[in-house]
Amino acid sequence: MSLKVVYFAWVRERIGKGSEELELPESVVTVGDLIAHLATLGEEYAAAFEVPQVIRAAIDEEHAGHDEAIGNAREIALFPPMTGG
Amino acid sequence: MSLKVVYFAWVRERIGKGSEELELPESVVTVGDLIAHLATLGEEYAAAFEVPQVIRAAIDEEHAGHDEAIGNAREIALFPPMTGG
Amino acid sequence: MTADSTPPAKRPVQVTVRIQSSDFDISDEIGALTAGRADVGAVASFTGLCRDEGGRLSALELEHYPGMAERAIRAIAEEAAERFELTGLTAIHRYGKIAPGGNIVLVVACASHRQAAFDGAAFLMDYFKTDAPFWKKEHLKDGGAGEWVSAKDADDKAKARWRSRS
Amino acid sequence: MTADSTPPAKRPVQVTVRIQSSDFDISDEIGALTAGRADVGAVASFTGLCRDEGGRLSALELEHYPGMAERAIRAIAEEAAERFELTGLTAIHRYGKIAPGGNIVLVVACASHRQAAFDGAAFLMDYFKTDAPFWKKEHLKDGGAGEWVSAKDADDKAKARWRSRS
Repeated sequence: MSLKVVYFAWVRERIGKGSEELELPESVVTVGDLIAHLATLGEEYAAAFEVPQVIRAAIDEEHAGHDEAIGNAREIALFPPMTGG
Repeated sequence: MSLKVVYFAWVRERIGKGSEELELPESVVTVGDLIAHLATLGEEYAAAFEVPQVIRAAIDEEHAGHDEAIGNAREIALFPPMTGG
Repeated sequence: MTADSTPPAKRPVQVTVRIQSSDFDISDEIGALTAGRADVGAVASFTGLCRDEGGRLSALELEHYPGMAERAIRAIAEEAAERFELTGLTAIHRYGKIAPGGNIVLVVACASHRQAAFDGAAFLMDYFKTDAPFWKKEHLKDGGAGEWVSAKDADDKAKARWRSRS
Repeated sequence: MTADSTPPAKRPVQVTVRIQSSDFDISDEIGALTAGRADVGAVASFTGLCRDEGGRLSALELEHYPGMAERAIRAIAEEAAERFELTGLTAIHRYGKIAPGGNIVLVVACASHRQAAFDGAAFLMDYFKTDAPFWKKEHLKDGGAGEWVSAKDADDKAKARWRSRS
């Protein structure tokens, strides 16, 4: 499975890039699985996802919980809690 | 006792004037007394004060209840409930 | 470093009250409360306009008690500024004949944070409705004599909620 | 007479959402929602500005998720317009570097009556704070690297109150 993953704010800064195309192992089913998988990809990823529960996600531009299935999503976004307004 | 009394909105319209100087009998002590006294001054006053409890008052430009004493006030205003804003 | 150890002196609260027949511009009024300041994070405003009530009205005519109006509104505005820790507050109420679509009243409340700004503006509007010495008379489009607008129970209830909270 | 028996058709609700780096003018935005209408009696607005936090900051930098931001805000704005029976609603959120005193966000809610206008503006601001995909980074006046602004518990609570009411 290939997926576009995009990062914002300090998640983006720690990983060092704004987006990437990733091949995911079969074992990655939910958003939470994706975050746990990313955290194994290197020091910068480990730093970005060291406290997984603060990470917010969107599947194809809609807010999504960690237990939601990625399914056939085209784009997953991972970011800190929002501070707009 | 001589006093300036001012009227607004439909109180003013029913009485037919915006203000007047009045000589008040000794028996007029409170705002409520004043309203009851005015209601006896003629048809137009009776029409203005036919439902005394809806009339609002100000003593020297400060809101005042019907039981407040007129004392040495310079100006009493009588008017319907306000509809500003 | 200096910024942390010696915070800048607290700026005085700007309270402006105007009773006028002329119109106002909200950008100008907000600008007057925010220009040259960097401590205002939140500006809440309320503008009240004349409605035609489904095509029935040609205008509203606003009568007021000149001496009392500015004094009463200023007293309430200063209470609001202190209660909600506002950085600035402007209240403008027009009088005279106002056509549908025209401005009647403006309140602008500035604060560091948004809840205070919203509360300051809503508080002042609630008091405007019940305690400011203004009266509205309808002018009808068909030329008939209009009625004086009646005070609403809802306005008294809206005002009462501030009392129960304090 | 005709005015009573055939009330004018209900005007469509105007919902405008813009994500932009340029500034906005509140008079223009209110004018766009009220011009030529006589059914708008109440306009509530909220403007969020950049504070310097007691002289500490030289700017805030706003990052956003372009595709999602406009879609998410529009969904919330349309929900607010229906829920509070608004006649119009405009939401503008800026991105990029904004100096202290500069505008960040504007919400304008129009309705026939004031409570709906206030509620519409406050509701949208609460959702902006928690659900709109924007992030603020501080730039320090002393040139040091700034922090990303942390989300506030108070904002989540402010948003939750709308849920408990519905």
